[in-house]
Parts: sequence; C-alpha cells; structure tokens
Amino acid sequence: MSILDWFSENNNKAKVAKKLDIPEDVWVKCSSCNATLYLKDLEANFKVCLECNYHFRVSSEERISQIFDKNSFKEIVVPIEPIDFLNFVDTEKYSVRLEKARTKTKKKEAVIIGEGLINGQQVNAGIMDFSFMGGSMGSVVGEKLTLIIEKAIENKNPVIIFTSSGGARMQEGIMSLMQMAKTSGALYRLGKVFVPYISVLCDPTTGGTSASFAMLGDIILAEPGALISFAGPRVIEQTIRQKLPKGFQRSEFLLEHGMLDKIVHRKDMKFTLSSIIGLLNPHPQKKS
Amino acid sequence: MSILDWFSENNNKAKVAKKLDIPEDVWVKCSSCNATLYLKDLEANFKVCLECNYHFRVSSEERISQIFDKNSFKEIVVPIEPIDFLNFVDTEKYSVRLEKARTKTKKKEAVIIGEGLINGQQVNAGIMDFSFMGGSMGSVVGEKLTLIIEKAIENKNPVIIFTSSGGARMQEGIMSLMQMAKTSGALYRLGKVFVPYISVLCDPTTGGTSASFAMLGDIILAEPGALISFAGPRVIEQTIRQKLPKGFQRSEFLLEHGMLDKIVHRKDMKFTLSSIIGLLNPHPQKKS
Amino acid sequence: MKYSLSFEKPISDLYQKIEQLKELADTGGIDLSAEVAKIEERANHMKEEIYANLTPTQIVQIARHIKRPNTVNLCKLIFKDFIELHGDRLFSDDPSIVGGIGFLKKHRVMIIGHQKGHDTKENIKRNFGMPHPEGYRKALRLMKMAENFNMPIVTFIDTPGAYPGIGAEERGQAEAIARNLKEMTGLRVPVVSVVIGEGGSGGALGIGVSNKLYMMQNAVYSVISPEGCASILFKDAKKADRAASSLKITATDIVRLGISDGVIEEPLGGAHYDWDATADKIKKILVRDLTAYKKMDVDVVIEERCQKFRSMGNFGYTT
Amino acid sequence: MKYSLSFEKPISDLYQKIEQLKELADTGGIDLSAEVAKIEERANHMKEEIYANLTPTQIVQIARHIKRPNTVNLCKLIFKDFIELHGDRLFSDDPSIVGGIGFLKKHRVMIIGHQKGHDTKENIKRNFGMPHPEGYRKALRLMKMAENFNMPIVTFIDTPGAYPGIGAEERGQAEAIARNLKEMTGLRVPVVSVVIGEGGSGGALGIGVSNKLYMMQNAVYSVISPEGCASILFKDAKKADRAASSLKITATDIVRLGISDGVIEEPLGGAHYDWDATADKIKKILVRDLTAYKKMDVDVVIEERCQKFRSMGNFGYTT
Ligand SMILES: [Zn+2]
Ligand SMILES: [Zn+2]
Repeated sequence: MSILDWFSENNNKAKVAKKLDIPEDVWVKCSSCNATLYLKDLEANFKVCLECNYHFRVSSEERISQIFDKNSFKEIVVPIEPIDFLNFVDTEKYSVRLEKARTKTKKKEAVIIGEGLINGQQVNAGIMDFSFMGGSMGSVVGEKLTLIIEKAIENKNPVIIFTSSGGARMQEGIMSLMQMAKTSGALYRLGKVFVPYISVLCDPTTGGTSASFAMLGDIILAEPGALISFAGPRVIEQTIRQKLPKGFQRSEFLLEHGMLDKIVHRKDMKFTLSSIIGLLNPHPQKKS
Repeated sequence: MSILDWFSENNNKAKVAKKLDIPEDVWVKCSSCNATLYLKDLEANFKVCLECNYHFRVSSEERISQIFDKNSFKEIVVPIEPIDFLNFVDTEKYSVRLEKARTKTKKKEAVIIGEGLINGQQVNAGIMDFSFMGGSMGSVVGEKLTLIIEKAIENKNPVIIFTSSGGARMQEGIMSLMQMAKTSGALYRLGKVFVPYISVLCDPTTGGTSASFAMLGDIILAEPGALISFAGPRVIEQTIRQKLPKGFQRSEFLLEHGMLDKIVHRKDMKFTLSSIIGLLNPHPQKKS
Repeated sequence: MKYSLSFEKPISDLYQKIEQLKELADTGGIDLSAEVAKIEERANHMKEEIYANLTPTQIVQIARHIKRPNTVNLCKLIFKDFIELHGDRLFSDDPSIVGGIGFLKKHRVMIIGHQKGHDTKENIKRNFGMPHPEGYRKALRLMKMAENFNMPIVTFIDTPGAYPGIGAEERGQAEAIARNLKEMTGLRVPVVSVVIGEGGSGGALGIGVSNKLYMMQNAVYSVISPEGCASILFKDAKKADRAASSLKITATDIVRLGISDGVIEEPLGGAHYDWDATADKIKKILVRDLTAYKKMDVDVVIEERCQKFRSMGNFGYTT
Repeated sequence: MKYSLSFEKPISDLYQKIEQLKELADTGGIDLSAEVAKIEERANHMKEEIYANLTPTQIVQIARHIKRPNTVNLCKLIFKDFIELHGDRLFSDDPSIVGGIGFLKKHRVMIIGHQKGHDTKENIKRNFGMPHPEGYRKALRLMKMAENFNMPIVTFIDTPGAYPGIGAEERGQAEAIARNLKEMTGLRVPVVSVVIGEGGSGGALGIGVSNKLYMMQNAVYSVISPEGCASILFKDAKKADRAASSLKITATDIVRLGISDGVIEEPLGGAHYDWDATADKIKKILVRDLTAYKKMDVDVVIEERCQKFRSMGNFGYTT
C-alpha cells in the first residue's frame, strides 16, 4: 500500500491541464483524447473535457467554488504544520520537499477543512489537493480530517470528504500509517451519533487513503474515471507479472464490483450531494 | 429453494445404511465405497464407514447418544402436531403422508428438542431427523426450534442444532416459508442476550433450512461430505445446463468458500462441541 | 401487448371485432356506432367476468406479465428525488436488486426491491429478477444505513426466486438470505413490504421480513414456484395448474392465511394496464402506514415485527 | 539454519572452527578443550556484540526469518484448547490469516494473526502471509464474535502487507482494511496486539487497532517495505538499507515514536533460536494485560483505545 505509482513527476504532470505554448496560455490539451480546448470553456465546464468527458484534476479552491453556495465556505484554520520529525532524507530532505510544495502550491498542506452550505444545507467538509505532495496523508492531513469529523460530532453537520491522494506520506514513516487508524476511529465515533458521512473519490484515491476514510462513506460517490485502489497498478503488475485489464481500478470498475454507490459527473456533483444530504440527514439545520 | 432433489425415494434410500439380504441383517454395504461392513462395527464407529470415512445418516436417537452425557438428554415434549390446513394433495394427501411417516419412523415430527449435558455442560438442543419427510420444516418443526431457542433466552444455555433437512415443507405452502423467518427471528433475539448458538450441518442441509437457522450459527460446524446448499444440485444443473464439479456443495467445498468454521468427524463431535462451549459461553452453568 | 394472455383471448377477439366494425364504418361510410357500443359493453362485461374469476395459474400469468410495473418504475412514480445506491461493498453490484433513497411526501425513505426487465435484453441484465448473494448483501447494507439515519424501509418483492447457480452457491446464497432474515427482524425502523408481482420463496422473503406485508391484487407469494412444486411433488411438470391451486399463493389466500396485511387493488386486468393508478394505490397505503409508524416508539415497532413472525405457523394441539 | 543470515557469517565461521577442533581432538586423541572453550567464549562475545548492534536491515532479516515462530506455532505454545475457526461467510477462507479461540490461563480469548509458512510450500499455501480482503473479513467476523461473547482479542501481526493482486482489488482490499480500522476502534472488548515479525503497512494495521501494541525485539513495523520505499522515494531499489534506516521501523523506534507500548525480548539472535522461550515471554505479557483489563470497565477500555489512536501524529504549531 501507499505505493504511489503515479506519484512520479511525469505521471503527475500528465493529469493536470497541460498548458500549450500559445500566447496567454488560453489553450490546453486534453490528456485523455488530445483535443485542444479553450481554457475558459474548460473551466466553465467544471474542468471536464468537452470532447471526451475526461475529468481533469482540480485544486481544492476550484472544488470549493464548484460545490458550495457562493461565499459560504469558511475554512477552519488549524494552527499546525508538518514537521520533519524523522529527519527523513530520500533524494531530498522532507523539510525541503515541504518548502517546495508550499511554494509551488501556495498551500500549507494537502487538505483544506471547513464548513459551508450546499444549497442551503450546512456541511463540514475536507477537500484534498493532489498538487501538494501527491495529496499524501501525514500527521497534519490526518489531524485536520479528524478535527473536521469531530466538529461534526458536535455540530451534527453531515461530513463530506473529497479525496485525491496517493496514500500515506512515507516521509513520516509509521506515523503516517497511524493516520489511517486515527481518521477511521473518528468516523467510528461519528457513526455513533448517526451523522452521515459522504465520501467523494476523485482521481486518484489510493493506498492508505483508500484503505481508511475514503472507503468508509455511508455513501461513496466517485468522479468518472478516477483511479481508486489499494495497491497501485504498477505494484500489481510487478507482482503478478502481467498487464492489467483496461479500466482496472477505475471508478466504473469499482461500481461494478460493488464498492461505490454512484458515479457522478462533476457538473451534477453539487445537486447530487444536496439531494443525498436532504434525504439522509436526520439532523437537518438549514441556513440560507 | 426448498427444491428437495434428493427428496426422491431413490436418493433417500441410497444414503441410509443399506441392509443386505443376509440372515439377521448384520452386514451393511457402504453407499460410498461399496465396502461390506459388519453392522456392529459400523455402529461402534459412530455410523462412519471404516473404510472410507463416509458418514451415514443417523437418526436423532443415535445422534443424542453420540453427543450427550449418558441419560442426560431430556426431551421437551411440545403438545403440538402437524395438520393439513391446506388440504394439500399431490400424489397423495399430506395427512396420509404424515401418517405414513409417523408409522415408518415412530416419530411425531422431523425434529426433537430438549436439554442435555455435554461433558457436564448444559445445552439446549434441536436434532433434526431426515427420515421424517426428508427432515422438512413445516409449522411444527419451526415452532419447536423456536421454542428451544426461546428456552435458551431464559436459561442462557448455549443452543446446538443438528440439521438434516431438505428445506421447507411444501405441503404447508407459504406457512413453511415463514418458519424461516420465525426461527431466524428467534436467533436474533438469542443474539441480543449473548447466548452462543452452534449450528452443526449434517447431510443434507438445503433449501429453506440452510437459508435460515442452519447458516446463522455463531459457529458453524459440518460433518464431512454433507450436502449443504441453497438450491439443490439438480435444479442448478437444469438451470445452467451443465454438469456440476465434483465435490460441489459438499462440506469441504463450503469450508473453502468461507461458509463453515470447521469440519468435524463424527467421532470428534462431542469433544469439539464441548470445547467450543467451554470457550464461547459467557454464561456457564455446569452440572455433573 | 394488450390482452395478450391466453385467457384474455375472448376479450381480444371482441376488441378485434370492434376494430373491424370501426374500419368498416369508416371505409363504407356506414353508422355502426350502436353496434360498436353494444360490443364494447359486452367486452366490458366479459372483462369484469373474466378478471373476477381468475384461476391461480391465470393470476400467476398476470403477476409475471412482462409489462407489469417493476420496482424502478414504481420508485419513479411513487417517490420524489429517488437516488439509486449501488453495491454490496464486498463483491459486486447485483442489478436484480435495486435500492435507493427518496421522499415519500415528507418521509425520508429507503426503498429496496427486486428488479425485473420489460424485455429480454433488460431481463438478461437483471437476471430475470433472480438475485445473487450480492443482491441480498446490498439490501442489508442499505437497510443498516436506513437504520442509522432513521429512515423507514419499503421493500418491493418481485422475484421468481434467488438464483440457483454455481457462483451464487459458492458465495453463500443461503448465508446471505439467512442473515437478512435475522437482521431484518431487529431493524430499528419500520419496514413495509409490497409483493408487487412474484413472491418467489426464500428469494422473496430475503427482503420481506417486514412490519406490514401487502399483496398486489394479482401478486402471488409461494414457498416454491407452481412449476417446481409440480415436478417435485406431483412428479409431473405439467401439473403446475394443480400445484398453483394447492399451494394457496394468491393475494386472498395469503391474507386469509394471516401472512399478508391486505390486498392492494389493481386496475381491471392487472397493474400493467395502468402504472400510474397502480403506483397511486401503493403510495396511499405507504403514506398511511409510515405516518402511523412515525408516531410509534421504535421498540414497539420492533416488537410488532418480532411477534408477527413469531406467531406464524399452523398446527394442531395434542391432548 | 543456524547462523544462516549474512551478518551471522563471523559467528558461523567460529562455530565451524570449533567443530573442526573437536573433530581434530577426537581423531587425533589430543586434548583441545581449552582452545575450544576459548573460541566458544569468543563466539559468545561476538554474538552478543553482533546482536546488540544490528542494523535495521539486519533486524528486517531476522523479522522475516523463515524459521521464526509464526502465529499457529505461538497459538499452540501459548493457548490451551486452541480451536481454529475458518471463513468470512462471504467468499472464502483466507489461509494467510488464521483465527480461533483458546484459553490463556482462565481467560477465554479470541486469537487472530497473519500466517506465514516455514518453507516454500507452506508459504505458497499461506500466500506468504499476504491477506486478501477475505482475510480481513474473517478477522472482523471473529472479532465481532469475541465482542458478543465477551472475549478479549489477541492479534499477532506478521505480514509483508496485504496482497497486491487483481482479485484482491476487485473484492475491495481497501474497503476490507478500512472497515476493520473503524470497527476495531469500537470493539467492546480489550484488544492486545503483538508484532511478532513483519508489520507491513495497512495490511498489518488491518488487525492492529488495539489497546496495547507490543513489538517483539526483532520485529519491524513500517508504512512501506524498505524495498518499496527505496524504489519509490529513493528511485533506486538498491537503497533499501538506507530506506530501512530512514523509516524508523525497529522495535525501539516504534516504542520511541509512541506507537508501541513495549518491546518483548527475544532469545539471543532471534525468536527462531528458541520458540518456547519466545512464547513464554509473550504469554507473560498477555496474561498480565488481560488480567488488568478484566478489572476495567468496558467503556474505559474503548475510550483508551480511541484516545490512543486519536493522539497519534507529530506536527508543529504555527503561531
Ligand atoms: Zn478529452
Ligand atoms: Zn465406505
């Protein structure tokens, strides 16, 4: 697990909207069907390819604007930050990696948590961002997700977590593994007070993230075509020494195998979440 | 379900110890390996073939003597009897069938219930008998099993049910189907008071019996080679129009497929049950 | 598709005659409206006569009618904002059982039902409404979810039975059904079931341990299919008619035996003649019951369900 | 098999010399006992020296030693009347996780552990201790049973990781592990875990959400195998040594990081040199803990486990 195949730079690049060398960067190429798309069209279409429905990865900010009622999302800022407590050095120091990630993404970590409204209904949410170290879960990600779940135990708002993560953050060693138990434990306590938890799996959701809170939704939704797995495809190929079938470990495959409640196109996500919350939530508290 | 393939006379005959045409009936032929066995040897060996370990079907009386401490089993006589409330006639009247079964088996129904000791440990037990109308479950069988479970809710004795049944008794129509829900419901209430229930599957356990109390044991044991299924082999063959693999729906097959805790040779059954009860039972009440 | 069942032939013949007369009137410019009206009246009488005296086998035919409204049809007609939920979280998503959430007026409801198709292609996809263990496990997952979020459960029963196949047996068909019987008994929410078509044996009961069970007027509920019973007990597959009668499987039988709480009337000739009217009838009953249950204490609801099944059985007393 | 690991070569060389001297003494009729004693003393010193200064990679070698006592070995040595229980009641019986019930002194205990083999044949049967989802589901079934009958749970952790294969993914490896993490959190009985060999990632944690976690002296516990880490992060599979050091996976590391509650000492050189002594050490700890838990209120036991994992994480505070 936590074998982040696609963590590698190359793969990572392929999945984000690739800007073309045309003045003002207004054109992007779809990494799935190679169509050349006008950036504004793509953004107006929820960053979904107009030709082939390929769902580009989106940043947490984009996700928030797509899902929450205008200006309703209030981030909960937690005064904690990742530290390199193992003095971990691979090809570079963890502390340096963190600094680079912060600079590149202008974010402090791979998840944002907060409260917001979805069609007037209050929810607590966590939104992961793959751009920050592959969305990997270390102590801070685990802690922030735990906090937003615990907040829901108090305020009884449904919890929604959008995942996009390669799994546990190896640079924090065993402590990253324990975040799986920590977040899952928080969900156990959430379940005890009958507050619904909806997990929305976005590309990619693998390793320690999938094997903990991601797969524990009362309702599990996924975006089309997302890679969702425990072991990454490359690890499996190396283990079984054969090519994997097309579509293996993609959302559609998981739906067929009973692991998902529903695959939802990004443009329908807000509406679907809103309906589900309205139906599931035994503690509705509306604000408009 | 409740398609009692082997309910047919032929099949039924093949499974009981076939007495040979030799004076005083002291020899029997094993229906599995064809070995000719001395009846007393066979009986001393728990009615298990000395050559091939084939487990012959045994009557409820034999089962009781094999499992319970000497003279410890007290039958609970329930003053009820099956009636032909649908006036059901197939090739013969249900009432006539019942009469014939009573005459042939000297039993009143396909199950005996009672309390007894297993190595000094008190249990409530139900013992089914295939010889009475294929061990089929009608209102009386369902009621008696429900009663012995309910008795355990009071006296907190572990429950053991030895199954040997082709399923629901079609001659009682929908009412026989409802016995599945009745017995399973009783087990739900038993579970609520944390009293262990051990199900021992003997040849055959199929249809409505397997799809209710038989498969609901906290621990499920089976005798070797028992046919255990929902749909009978013949029905499946007719549906899928191909031969079934050897060993399909036998105990060993079910163990491999995760449906059983353990396969236990008849000679080890008492000891195994005794150990399990000692380990599992949170309400031990010993009597010697 | 209208009047396509064998016993409906006299009706379809009459309607054919009416069509012929109308055509004749049109082409010949003759006024045959009096004749037509007369035959139409005869047809109506005949329909009432025929449908009021259906044999069990004929009812089975209606219960299995390919155009009969199925679970998904009824979900869309009865519930608002219905969202289908998939998967057992263990092995697969069984298309022969569908489940989802929706509003029944103000009630947040979990709906689960067997799913048949309206043509061969759909039926192959739905495995003719015969679930694998995965279907029962999906159903149980959804029922537990309903329990968690305090949503009453409605189940629609419509299956020839659980699927008799190798994979189904390997993955524990018996275990899956048995577990549902046990777990449904204790659900901390009310459960209301309607047999909307075919109530086939353990495969039907696997989602049918409910507080209230209704039979559609032309639905059947049986421990075994008439055909299966004929071939096993009567030793003659052709005696399905007799088996159908002997088994007492019609709505009135099931009510009389104390298994069902009532019959929901269908449009003349069967539910397939008017889906909307059918859905409406069901909806009224569901609203009535769920409203009543909303006022009841949950422990009373569980106790009612426990006692209902506890008391089932028909036997004599010895002296 | 003795002293067969690469870093044990100096020891095995010395013992070889001792054997040669003894043979020489035998055949030549010379008294070399003083020499032998001297070298034996040197060997003992060397052993102490070597085993006291093992690198993480060397410890990994011991943790994976094929003769190391596995779960079934330890069950037989530690528990009385051990009865293995099989199956997940859903799909199969996974031989790479074993479970069963037995007595630990007066305690009725549920034991669950990963299972490796002592040779290739056994290892193939046990899938080298790498479970499929069925293994985790069997484990959960047995844990729920233990909860029902008020039996404390002991888990033995010893796996390279959950199996990365097509079937495992199809049947929800991630779901199975995740569910165990959640459900174990709330078990109404105490859970004590011992990493008896290799604690491989989520596959280990899947049966490791416990009140107390012990590390055998030469056990390791890691978020990823050193080899996997080397190839992914170090971009060089040969840097497993460095990865093993960086990841902080040894017993002392895991205790220092606050993840484990203590180290259980092994015989000099590793548990495989003395199964009985190893089992005895484990047994003492288990008896001590289970006796203590017996006196505790179950809600306190759950709260302890919840809080233990709740508090895990290492981060800085911003101002
Ligand atoms: Zn495209
Ligand atoms: Zn034999």
